[in-house]
Amino acid sequence: MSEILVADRLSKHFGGLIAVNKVNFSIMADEVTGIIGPNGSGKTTLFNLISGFFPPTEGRITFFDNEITHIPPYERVIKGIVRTFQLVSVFNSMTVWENLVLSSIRFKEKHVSLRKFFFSSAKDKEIKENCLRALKLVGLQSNAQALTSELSYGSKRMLEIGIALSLNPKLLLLDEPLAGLSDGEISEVIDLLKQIKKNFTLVIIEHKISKIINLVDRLCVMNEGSFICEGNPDDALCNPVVRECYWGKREIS
Amino acid sequence: MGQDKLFPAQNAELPGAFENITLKENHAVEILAIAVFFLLVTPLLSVHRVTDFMIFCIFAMSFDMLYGYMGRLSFGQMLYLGTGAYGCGLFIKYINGNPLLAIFAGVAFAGLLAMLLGLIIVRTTGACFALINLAFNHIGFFLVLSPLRSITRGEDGFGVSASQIGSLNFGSRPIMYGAVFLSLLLVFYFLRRLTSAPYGIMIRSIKEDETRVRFLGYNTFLYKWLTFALAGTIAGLAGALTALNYNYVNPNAMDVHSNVGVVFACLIGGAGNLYGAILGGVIYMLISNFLAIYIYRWEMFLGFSLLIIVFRFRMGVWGYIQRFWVHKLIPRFTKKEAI
Amino acid sequence: MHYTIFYGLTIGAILYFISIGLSLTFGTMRVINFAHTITYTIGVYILITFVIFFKWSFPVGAVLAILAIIPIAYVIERFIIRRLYGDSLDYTFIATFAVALIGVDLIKWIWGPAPYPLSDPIGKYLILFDVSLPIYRVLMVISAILLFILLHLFFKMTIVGKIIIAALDDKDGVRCLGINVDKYFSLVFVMGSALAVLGGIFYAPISSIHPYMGLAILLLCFAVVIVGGMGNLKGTFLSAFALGMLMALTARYWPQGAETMVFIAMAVVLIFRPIDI
Amino acid sequence: MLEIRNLDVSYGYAKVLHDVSLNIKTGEMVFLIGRNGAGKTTLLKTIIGLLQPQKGSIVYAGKEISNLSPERLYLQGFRYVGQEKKVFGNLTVQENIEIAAFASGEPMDVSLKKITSIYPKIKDFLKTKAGQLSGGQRQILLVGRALVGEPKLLLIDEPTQGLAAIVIEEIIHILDSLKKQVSALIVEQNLSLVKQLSDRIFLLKEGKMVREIISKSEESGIQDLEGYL
Repeated sequence: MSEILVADRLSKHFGGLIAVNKVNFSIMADEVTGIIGPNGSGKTTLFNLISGFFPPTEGRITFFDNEITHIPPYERVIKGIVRTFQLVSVFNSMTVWENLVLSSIRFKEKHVSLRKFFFSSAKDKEIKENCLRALKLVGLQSNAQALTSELSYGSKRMLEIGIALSLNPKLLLLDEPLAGLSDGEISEVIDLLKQIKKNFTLVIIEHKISKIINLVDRLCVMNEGSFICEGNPDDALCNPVVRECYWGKREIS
Repeated sequence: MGQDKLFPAQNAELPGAFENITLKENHAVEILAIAVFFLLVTPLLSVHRVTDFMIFCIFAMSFDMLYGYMGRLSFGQMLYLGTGAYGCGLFIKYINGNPLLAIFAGVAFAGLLAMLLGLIIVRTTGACFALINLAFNHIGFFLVLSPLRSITRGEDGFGVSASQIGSLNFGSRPIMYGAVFLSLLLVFYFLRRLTSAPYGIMIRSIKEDETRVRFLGYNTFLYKWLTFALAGTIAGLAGALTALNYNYVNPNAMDVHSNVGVVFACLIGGAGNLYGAILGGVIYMLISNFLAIYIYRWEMFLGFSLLIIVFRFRMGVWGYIQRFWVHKLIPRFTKKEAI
Repeated sequence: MHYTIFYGLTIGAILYFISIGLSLTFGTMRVINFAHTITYTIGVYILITFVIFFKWSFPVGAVLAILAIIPIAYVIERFIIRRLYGDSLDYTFIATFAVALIGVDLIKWIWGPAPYPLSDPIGKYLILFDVSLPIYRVLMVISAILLFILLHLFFKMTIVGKIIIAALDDKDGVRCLGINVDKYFSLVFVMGSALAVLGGIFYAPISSIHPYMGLAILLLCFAVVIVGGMGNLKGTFLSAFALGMLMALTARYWPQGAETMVFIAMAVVLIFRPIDI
Repeated sequence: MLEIRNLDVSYGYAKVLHDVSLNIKTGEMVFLIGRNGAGKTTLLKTIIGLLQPQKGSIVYAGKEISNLSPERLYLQGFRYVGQEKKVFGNLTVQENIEIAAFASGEPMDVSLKKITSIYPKIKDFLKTKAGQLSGGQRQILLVGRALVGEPKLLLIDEPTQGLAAIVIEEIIHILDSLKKQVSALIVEQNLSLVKQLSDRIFLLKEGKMVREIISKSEESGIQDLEGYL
């Protein structure tokens, strides 16, 4: 096990608001890390910093010993940091398989040949096959031709995860993958995550612990922009500081 | 680290989801359809007019790449048409009379200008993009009108007479017609290939959500810039052809106020589709060539039409045709195969 | 050199008058209003109707022109811009452009396409630092500074101004306080148009009046708004005078390149501070 | 006093609320709890008129109000405090209150008195720009602003979200002092607060109203709820 991503005293201020406060944080290879915490505790901001949505106010991030603090998001994706969004973001005006084209053509190597990118039809057999493989993994292959806007919210979430996986990430950041889904859809997503956790390093933000407790190897708890506890999921949950911030002052026996 | 973690077994069997669905793209048929359309229209109008129509269609397609596909509304596309026209004309006037070289010079001028200005323009979006283009177009118009008067002859413009290469005389109507006809088909084919390739999906994705594309690992600036330069280059081709077709270049070729024509054409035809652009181009040219005689207040007509389009007719003619196709005709084909 | 500075101040004043409306409509409604060109032009034409055709005095004509533009601006806001609110900004832009086209044609229809001359209504000069300055232009610069102070007070002191500032921050928040925001946006729009006409009235005697006069000035004002920051009142003021000065300086050495220089400045600003609308 | 029947609301393509019914009696403090994305915020926004329901009715004092705009509802006594703690950042605290006072037609000093009575410390930063306030101060300003005029029904979205424990205490205190003065519908995730203040609790799950807990003495009910969250 080695550290693949290290965040060193990372801070982000929005005006007077300190969203992330001097966070030291590292992610081990092939590990599933869960980040939990109440609303507004800075989880999504932390993701935005790691994925390059905006630069940190201070601190630095290294990924495989290369500093990535100030490189743009697309370079981070090429390096292997891929994320999903809290509100599902897929391209609604396109068909399901077209959504996968852009991510899957950099499937095996960094880029497909220029000729292929600009001139071969997107319906080319090889591209289609790549799209279909990713769709099959998330169980959407029968909807390949449907318009994305017609999918249910749960299917869109699966599609988004499929897009992220087809980028072949070294580190996959999932921002509340279960938000807004029904119970049936949640268990589908959980099954998928269990299946892919063997091959990928995952970081999952989740508001509610119970759903992901069996999935994660390590649990980090955030509150008010800093980490108040991290470690083995069971230990973390028993930590009194965590209990207080999460459940209020009341003791649960 | 480089190996594919997701699908170790490359020979995994594929579900047959794709087999029966897509009507296979056949560019040859599409090009033939367009060729036949313009050839059929020619006897009804005049050769000269149809040449004009086709040049405008090339221009409309270049605009559609920017607006329809990439979602960037430009109100300054005439700058590149004008640059193409002046580039071609000045080349013939001062350097060499060879029309093919001159077309190339015009296209190169326009393309280089678009590449240069694109570096700045592409940073903006929305109405800002439209206005910045308009501003640069305004500068261009002003430059050819007065500071560069000594070479461009200001308002008067100058004649363009290309020399003959062998039996190829661009002064003759049929030859010009043929050249434009070929250029149109070539541009259409080229853009059709581009838009149906992953690149086409890329620019449509940028239209919908640019941030998301950045998080798919693409430098969107590069692709926006490329599309902008491409649109400028093709507009330049339309400009060079205009110069040869009229044997004349004047500042009208760069007139800021003419931009509304191509916007109108693209919207009425249906933005986001090359057929829409061609259809819109033809519709606009028909109106401006034949109806304009009866429409005493031309700008007012354009203004009110644009308002109607914006409020009631956003899909454009091609959009309606397509919707009819999807709702009425496609189900009839697929019903049999589905079960 | 004194004259150049003064000339720069004059241009800055005009740019400020016209761009303030553009900046405010953008700040509140997030709309770039192309029809601004046409309210401005129509205002100037109404002025010359009174001054040239009816031979009324210049100030009366000016007041009437500003009053006449208010209902026109209101109609544009109410029936075009508000109906497209929340839609793609491209459509708003096209629609306001269409309004500008209709307006230009209307002007050509009523007043004809030929340009009109208008003479300096005061015609007296003031000698200062060895340069003779037309009093009219001095007045123009003074009113621009006065307007800046007035606007500043308006937004600082009056409840209407404060509501507009609040709506810039959080439109829904103002709505949930029981305040009809649309009404205030209309007010901002009409106010911006009236100020543009005021600028046009000042500018009319030193430029030629023709149906397309609005376009060039709109593009310059657009540059002012970009350099100064959209919806930023102080920024608009400073950038209007800075660009005015730039134009005057350029014109001293390269008379034809004055406008081009403004756009180059805008391009430089855009390179360092890209904007998203 | 407020009665919501069979409400369906969609957000773009996704249907967020399914057949939601709920009622609030005069003087009651009702809490709405549920997971992220369950549709709590959507419900509040629909009541205040920022969103339009597809189906169902909202009846207030015997009148149908589901098509009224937020402006009209304000005059009826509805007050909404959103989740984002958005104050008018470029204005001072005093000006923030002034706008509210202007809208309700109440004299400024009356409004100020109301707010100082629940939170005396506000006097110290009346001249500060609201944008420079801390999260807790913003929240208190927003709640205070909502008291201007004659509030009948407060709709508050996550008043304690992202705030420090001391500030939460303060907000609990303020809310407690408001009890019996006005009715309130409050979205909250902090169960200890809910337990302390609520008259009734509604649980929203995946856009459907799951259950209603009548009184806070029903300890087991609240124990159960933790499982849902």
